[in-house]
Amino acid sequence: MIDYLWLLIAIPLLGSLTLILFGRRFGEPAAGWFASALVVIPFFFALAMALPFIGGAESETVYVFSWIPMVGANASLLWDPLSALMSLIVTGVGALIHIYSVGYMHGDERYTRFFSYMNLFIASMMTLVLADNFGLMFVGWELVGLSSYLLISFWFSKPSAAAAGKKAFVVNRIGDWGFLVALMMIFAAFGTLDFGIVFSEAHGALTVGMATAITLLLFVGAAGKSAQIPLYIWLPDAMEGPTPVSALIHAATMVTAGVYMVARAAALFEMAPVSQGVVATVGALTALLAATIAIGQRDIKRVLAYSTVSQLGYMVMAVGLTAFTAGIFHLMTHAFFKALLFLGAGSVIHAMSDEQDMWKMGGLRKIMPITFGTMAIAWLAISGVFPFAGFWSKDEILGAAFGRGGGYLVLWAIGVLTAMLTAFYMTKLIIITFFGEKRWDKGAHPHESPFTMTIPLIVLAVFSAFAGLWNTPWRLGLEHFLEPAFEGVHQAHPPEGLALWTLALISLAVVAVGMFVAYLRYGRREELPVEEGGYWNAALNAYWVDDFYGKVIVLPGKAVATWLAMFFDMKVVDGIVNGLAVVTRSFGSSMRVLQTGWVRSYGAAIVAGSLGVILWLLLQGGAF
Amino acid sequence: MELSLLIALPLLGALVVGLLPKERTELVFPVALGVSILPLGVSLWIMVNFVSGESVFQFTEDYVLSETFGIGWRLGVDGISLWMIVLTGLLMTLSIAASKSITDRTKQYMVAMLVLEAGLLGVFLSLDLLLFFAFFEIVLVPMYLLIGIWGGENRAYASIKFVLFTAFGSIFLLVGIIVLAITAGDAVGAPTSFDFRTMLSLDLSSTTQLWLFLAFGVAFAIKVPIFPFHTWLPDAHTEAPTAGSVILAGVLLKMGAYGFLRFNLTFFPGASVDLAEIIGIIGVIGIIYGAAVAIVQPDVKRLVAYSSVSHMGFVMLGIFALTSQGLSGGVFVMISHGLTTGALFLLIGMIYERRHTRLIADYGGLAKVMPLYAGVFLFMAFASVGLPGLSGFVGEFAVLLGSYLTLPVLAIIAGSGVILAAVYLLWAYERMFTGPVTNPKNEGLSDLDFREIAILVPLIVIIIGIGIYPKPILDRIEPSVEIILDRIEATTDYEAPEFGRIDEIVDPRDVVIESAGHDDDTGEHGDEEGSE
Amino acid sequence: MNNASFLAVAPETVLLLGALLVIIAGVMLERSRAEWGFIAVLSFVVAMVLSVLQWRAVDTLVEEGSDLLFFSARNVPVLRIPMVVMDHYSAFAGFVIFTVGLLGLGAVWGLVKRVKTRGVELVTLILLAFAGLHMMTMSANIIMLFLGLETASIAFYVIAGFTREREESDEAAVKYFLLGSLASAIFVYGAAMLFAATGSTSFYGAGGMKDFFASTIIGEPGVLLLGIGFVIVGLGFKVSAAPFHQWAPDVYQGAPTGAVGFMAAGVKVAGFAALGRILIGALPSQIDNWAPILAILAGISMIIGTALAAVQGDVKRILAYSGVAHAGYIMMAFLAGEAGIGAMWFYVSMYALTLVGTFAIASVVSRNTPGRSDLDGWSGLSRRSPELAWAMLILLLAMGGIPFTAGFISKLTVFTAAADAGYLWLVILALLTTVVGLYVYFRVAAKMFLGSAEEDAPSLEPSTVLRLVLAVVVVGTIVFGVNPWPLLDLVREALPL
Amino acid sequence: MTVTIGWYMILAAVLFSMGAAGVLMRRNALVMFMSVELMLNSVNLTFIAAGNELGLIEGQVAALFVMVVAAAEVTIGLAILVAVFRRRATANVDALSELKG
Amino acid sequence: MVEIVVFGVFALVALAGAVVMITAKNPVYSAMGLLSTMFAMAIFYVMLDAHFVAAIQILVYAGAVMTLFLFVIMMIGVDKQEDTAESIPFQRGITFVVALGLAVVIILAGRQAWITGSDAFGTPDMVGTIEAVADSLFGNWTIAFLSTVFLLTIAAVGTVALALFGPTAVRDIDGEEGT
Repeated sequence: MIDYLWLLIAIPLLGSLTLILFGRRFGEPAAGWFASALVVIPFFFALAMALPFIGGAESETVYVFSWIPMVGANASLLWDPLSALMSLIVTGVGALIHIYSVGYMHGDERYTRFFSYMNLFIASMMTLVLADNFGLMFVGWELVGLSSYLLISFWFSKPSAAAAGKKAFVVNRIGDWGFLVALMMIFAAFGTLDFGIVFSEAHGALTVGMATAITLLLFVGAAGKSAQIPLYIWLPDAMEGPTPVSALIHAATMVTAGVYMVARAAALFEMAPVSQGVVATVGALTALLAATIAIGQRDIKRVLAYSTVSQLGYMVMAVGLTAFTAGIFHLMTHAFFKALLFLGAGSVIHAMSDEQDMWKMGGLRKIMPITFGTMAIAWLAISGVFPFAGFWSKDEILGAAFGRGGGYLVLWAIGVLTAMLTAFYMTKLIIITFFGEKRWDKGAHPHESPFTMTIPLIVLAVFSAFAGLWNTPWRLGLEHFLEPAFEGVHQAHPPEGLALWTLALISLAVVAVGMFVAYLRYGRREELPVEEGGYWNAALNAYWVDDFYGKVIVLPGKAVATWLAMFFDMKVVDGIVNGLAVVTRSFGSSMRVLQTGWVRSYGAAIVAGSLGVILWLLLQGGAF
Repeated sequence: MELSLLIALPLLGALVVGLLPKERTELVFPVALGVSILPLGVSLWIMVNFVSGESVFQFTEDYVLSETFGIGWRLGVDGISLWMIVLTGLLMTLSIAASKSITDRTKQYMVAMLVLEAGLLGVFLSLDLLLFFAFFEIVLVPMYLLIGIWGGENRAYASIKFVLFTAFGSIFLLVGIIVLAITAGDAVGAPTSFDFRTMLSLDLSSTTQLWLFLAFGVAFAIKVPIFPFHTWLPDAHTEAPTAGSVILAGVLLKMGAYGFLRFNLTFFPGASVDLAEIIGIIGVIGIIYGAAVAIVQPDVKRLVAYSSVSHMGFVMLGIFALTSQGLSGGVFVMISHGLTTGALFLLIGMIYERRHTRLIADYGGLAKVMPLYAGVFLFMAFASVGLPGLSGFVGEFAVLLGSYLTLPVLAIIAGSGVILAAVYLLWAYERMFTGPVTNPKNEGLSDLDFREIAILVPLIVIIIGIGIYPKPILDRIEPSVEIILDRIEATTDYEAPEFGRIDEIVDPRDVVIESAGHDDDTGEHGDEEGSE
Repeated sequence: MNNASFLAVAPETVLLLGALLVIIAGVMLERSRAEWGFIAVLSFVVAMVLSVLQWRAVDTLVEEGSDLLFFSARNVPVLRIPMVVMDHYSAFAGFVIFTVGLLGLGAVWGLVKRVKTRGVELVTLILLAFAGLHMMTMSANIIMLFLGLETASIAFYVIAGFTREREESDEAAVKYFLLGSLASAIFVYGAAMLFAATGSTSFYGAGGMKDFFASTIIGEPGVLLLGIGFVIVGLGFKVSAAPFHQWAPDVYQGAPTGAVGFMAAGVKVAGFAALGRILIGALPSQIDNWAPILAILAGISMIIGTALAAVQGDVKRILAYSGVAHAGYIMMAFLAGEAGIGAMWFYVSMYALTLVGTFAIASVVSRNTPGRSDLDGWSGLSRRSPELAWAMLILLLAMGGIPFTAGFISKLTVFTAAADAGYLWLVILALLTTVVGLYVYFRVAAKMFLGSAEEDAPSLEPSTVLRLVLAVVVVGTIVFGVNPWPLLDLVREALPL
Repeated sequence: MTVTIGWYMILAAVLFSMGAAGVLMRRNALVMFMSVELMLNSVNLTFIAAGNELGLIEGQVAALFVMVVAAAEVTIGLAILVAVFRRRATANVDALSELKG
Repeated sequence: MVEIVVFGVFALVALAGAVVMITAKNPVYSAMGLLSTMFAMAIFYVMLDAHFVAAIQILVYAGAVMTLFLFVIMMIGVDKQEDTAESIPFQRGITFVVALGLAVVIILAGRQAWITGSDAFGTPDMVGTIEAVADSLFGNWTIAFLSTVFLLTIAAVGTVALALFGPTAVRDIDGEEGT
């Protein structure tokens, strides 16, 4: 069975190709169901293969075919608990979102194309997850970027969508460059990119300095994909894509690839304390920064986007702390509740005829009970309310930070602060969207979404509620499950005993504070507060970071390119070339003057020439 | 005989096309297309029958033309040239198929194309320096005509610039060849010898190597083209007719890189090692510069042309990394660049036939009007950007990993080329294909027709195919590359990194055609072994 | 005198007889062109055959170890001065020259028809001129060589001014004549100096120049050097090497187009053959003296020739200036001494072919507007007459030295010879000018293929004779470009004694 | 002091140079041509003087041939000049400068 | 001594004739100058034992050639007074420098030895006799002598060809190459 592991990739890929080539014949909604089926099947397949791990089965490598053998990059797959878990998340959440999309994308003229891209994404993500070497991982890494590009700019007629897609790809490429350089270093050090060799020989083959360099560069890649400072700017723009895309790619799965990669390379990160510090710090700062921005957003999807960035910050912080299990744990829970949030938001947007401004919603609670109910669960989960999933995973991260002690205590503090902010803005979102007055535009007729959309919401809500119970301090199910993947890696853990309880209480306390403040500010009044100027303006514009990049990098870059192209290349480099031609021609023209047409001057040339010839001969021949 | 046949077929084809009756113009296109399939078939036949890992040059032919001057009809194909001829055959057929819109002097056009094909094939198959140079030069003529007669507005300037620029390089090549031939002649007691084999056995001093390397290098550098010898390229590419651009980018540029591989590295290993870093730097400048300049080009053909400069920079970097991966990767980039850039030019040609403009600004929102076209274009753009799973990635990846081993800083800088590549192609795509249809002239454009699809599908299939499973190609490239490396290691102090290299070391003298004269070098053989 | 010795002058005799027969048939018997034209053709053909026979006779003679190579040295011991030499050199030169003559006759046939009654004189002059050209190459005596030179030159002066209805033709004739006489005087002064320096006018034989230098080293080389210098100048003028080239463009432009081809080609072949005869046949020992100045003249010729050709607006002038450059390239062959003779032969014979061909085409193109040879008249030739355009293209490529034309092999062999002789700087210079030369030729090609024809330009139909000439020239250019090896091996044997 | 070969040679050299100067200075085609004849005469003098010094008859014979050539050249040359300049009613060669560049 | 005087006198005559030839404004005077130079030459030939050549010099050159020249001068009948002012830039200067340079260089080159050849095969007895010339001309030089037939034929044919082209012929040729 394990020999057919490649089917996990092949099946959705087949679906994608089929839909691209023959999509029109499928029509709507057959294409959607077909695509969904091709994700559901791998899910159950993966599930069947993952179950033995619970019984402590061995990790396995499946060689499929040789790809670029000379750099040690082959199409061979790794099936260990980590990749199994990721596979399940990807196919599981993916399947739900596919099903959701069947309804959500109803009526779109490129319906089948959407599903073919979605299937392509699943295949790419599975490649990333299942790769057993950095080369193949990079393939998946880039292909998810492609899918992301295609899906963000799915509605390409909107210039903003097209631009957002390009931006996502280009910013990701900046990260990829780091990844690529890391791969060069790994290859130079090990002569192969194979995980098995690299991780097992890392201690012998790498110095700490090299390990630090490699891991930092890997993290540059991760920062691109997982939207960390300073490369997070693409993610909010990526919301231009259809909402299921945001849910699947830009919340649940793709953006967590960076976290997964760092976790995968745990053996390397473990060797490089400096890198750990950097990663954790960047994660923490990203979490805080994104949370502060999320507070000021009015667009429901952008709130969720910044929230995603923020949550990714947690995960990155976790893996930076070497609390890899905690990172993956949060990755998993986040996949559930954030997908749920997005799908819920999608449901709302769908209902509001594509209105995304929360300020124009309100009072939807009664009209959309299922959406509201499920989203509320997600709200509690993300805020970290006991016993929802987010509580367990987030607390484990904070605990780990606290457990590392020293400078990491600052990170813990930031994490706690972020938790409070998270509770605040999520509460704000829920209140503004679902409670209070109806602030709809004319012509809006909100309604509950069809069952294809609500069923996935319900399923996700269940997971959002209970997934955290898999890895509680009493029963470290996930940690145990993942043990083979992190074999030999020393992980950071939360403190035990009283400290753990104290920390949990602190967390719960700040969450409560956050929620309460939000309630005070938004829930109690008839009129929503005016949020303009000062901080609100800055937050709404995401602190003008985009503008800053535009002015500092993009504009000068373009100016340099223009100068190179229009002046340097055309006038200098080519100018020299054309100049040579001009010189030659003008030499010819000036020589032309000598050809006077007068026979006597020709004669003079002949006689003078002979004088020259004999002079030369005599001088050279020594006759003088 | 196969190789002679391969060169002869297009020429015979040209004759057939040329002799078609004047009034039967409608026959020209189908006949030319049919004729162009033959060399493709032969090259595929050779590909299939090429035995990977056996003696390096296969299908060799060796007929002495002039005993006195040491000139021979010496042909052979190795793992590098194999792919070049297949590429040539393929792109030729496709670009002839894409030339349906040529209505002016069609016959002369097709003759020029077929002669061009013969010349290109000759370049890659020659194992005699004179023969090589002859083919190398003759290519200029049909290309000149293609650009000059059937080109765009500024064709006269572009075509003559192309000819003069490349001919300027060739003169140094000729000087180098003459000097080498005289030296080789001394070795065998004839006035000259142009035999690859004889030249290989020369023991040149390091100064001689340096000068000859430069002489050969300038010619190839211009052909590649390496910054700052690239300015002929955008002009020629832009003004050339579609097929011309395709062949120019797809095959012609490869002649330069091929020359570096086949001659510079082999004949002048010492100088190659000494100059590797400098050429690597120039290659990296080319990568970044080409990409940066491409970003702001208003003309989409110029944009792709500059992207060629960038891609060929990867090839140069890979070659002069002097590692197994770098060299193999470089060759692979050559193949892939031929396919993807060729395809991009084909695509641009298709839209040009509809709209008669190459300015990006004249388009916008095409994806709405021509979804299929847009899809293929995007596919090719990503292939060109180096998306994994497509052909472009394999080569660039190998080049980068390989060159990091010896030229780490350069490899890191070169890596940033992948960012710029994404910028220029995706931005161009964004401006041309996305957003609303702004220009009313674009509204009524028809999507790809059957012929156009038929041209593009093989390319798409191959690009995906060799991107996912490049092994058959790499397997054939690698032994040939190993020979080059082994020779460099045998004659200089340089030692290539061992990662991923083939174990069995082929005797460097097996590089040459298997024929008499083998015993002469026995003495040298001993020396080489001693130094190993 | 036995047969072999008479064979040496047989081609001249045949041509003289042919000329006289043409006059008799044409003027006295008032026969039609078809008849005396046939005689002229036959004369050239027989002369060509005789050249082949000469070659074979030399083979036999060399095998027998005979010294019967001198026409007049055998049985009369008291006569010590050989006048004529029959060797591979002269035999090959003869074949090339007579081929050029035959092709030239074909190319000029249109003109012959046009000038009506004067056609007889024209053909007679051509026959005699080519006899003179061959005399230059077979001379064993510098006075004999001078006679041949003047024979050809005087005939060409007349031919240059033959189409007198055009004022340029007048000018061409006067310029050619005045400057030609000046150069002849300089040449013969050089001959006198050589006589004074060596005590002989002959190259070979006992006491001849070669023999003299074999036994003597001249302590005071002043007069000898003067002789060498003036001889080089005189012949340099004939082959239009810079700075003695200025007549060439004006004369080429003014002279009747159809005739320029064989005039230029014939003089180049014979001029270089004569130069080789003197420098390498008679004065090989002085190579250290004459080679450097030849290299300098070669360099100047290339630079001036190409630079000026690049800025011309008239095809005939372009070809003239490119001829200057080619003279420079051919001179490079001499730098290698005897080893370069083969290269010289190959180059000069192939160049002669292309010259005849290009001017033949030019004569057709300028037909409708007499004397018109400016580039614009060539615009769009590929539409007016694709055959002519492609033929011209191939010839231009040959001149540019593009592979698979004879021109490439020519350049290659010449450059190799020069490089072998150590003149690498000259080779590089030559190659640089070759590139500019490509610009020159491609410029013409661009006019033909890229330019658009004038509205009323009629399509061109070359005559059958001309087609034949062009076919021979083009096929020759390509055949010797693709498979030059037999010829190369042959010319390596065509050495002066 | 006797008249040595050198005297003749120097005289010939001077005459040759004067002939050359004549060609370059005069614009009358006939006088130019006369100057060429002067040059040929000086060549003859050189030949004969050298032949005399060497004791060789060849010098004289060579001079004779030069004369023959000169005669033929004169015939054709004058024919050309007559033909050309009769039409123009001038013998000024400077007028013939249409072809240039 | 007599020899020197004769040489000196006729050298002066020759030079004076040459000077007159290249400076006279009237071409007739130029012809006269050349004529006197030729006469002086003949005298030198006699002094150098080349009696036959001297005779030919008088007969052919002074007699026939110069007559022809004068005839042509009369026939063209114009430019009696040539404007000797130079119209071509630098021409005078170049002429002066070049001609002077030529003379100086030639003389300098020969100052050591004008004759470096050997007369090992010479026939001194026969020098100066017409028999010797004849012997040579019809012996060794037969071929050369015969070769002059080409020159003479060309001279004849060429003159005819040029002369045949009358004013009527101007019109009948409108182009060069016909089909």
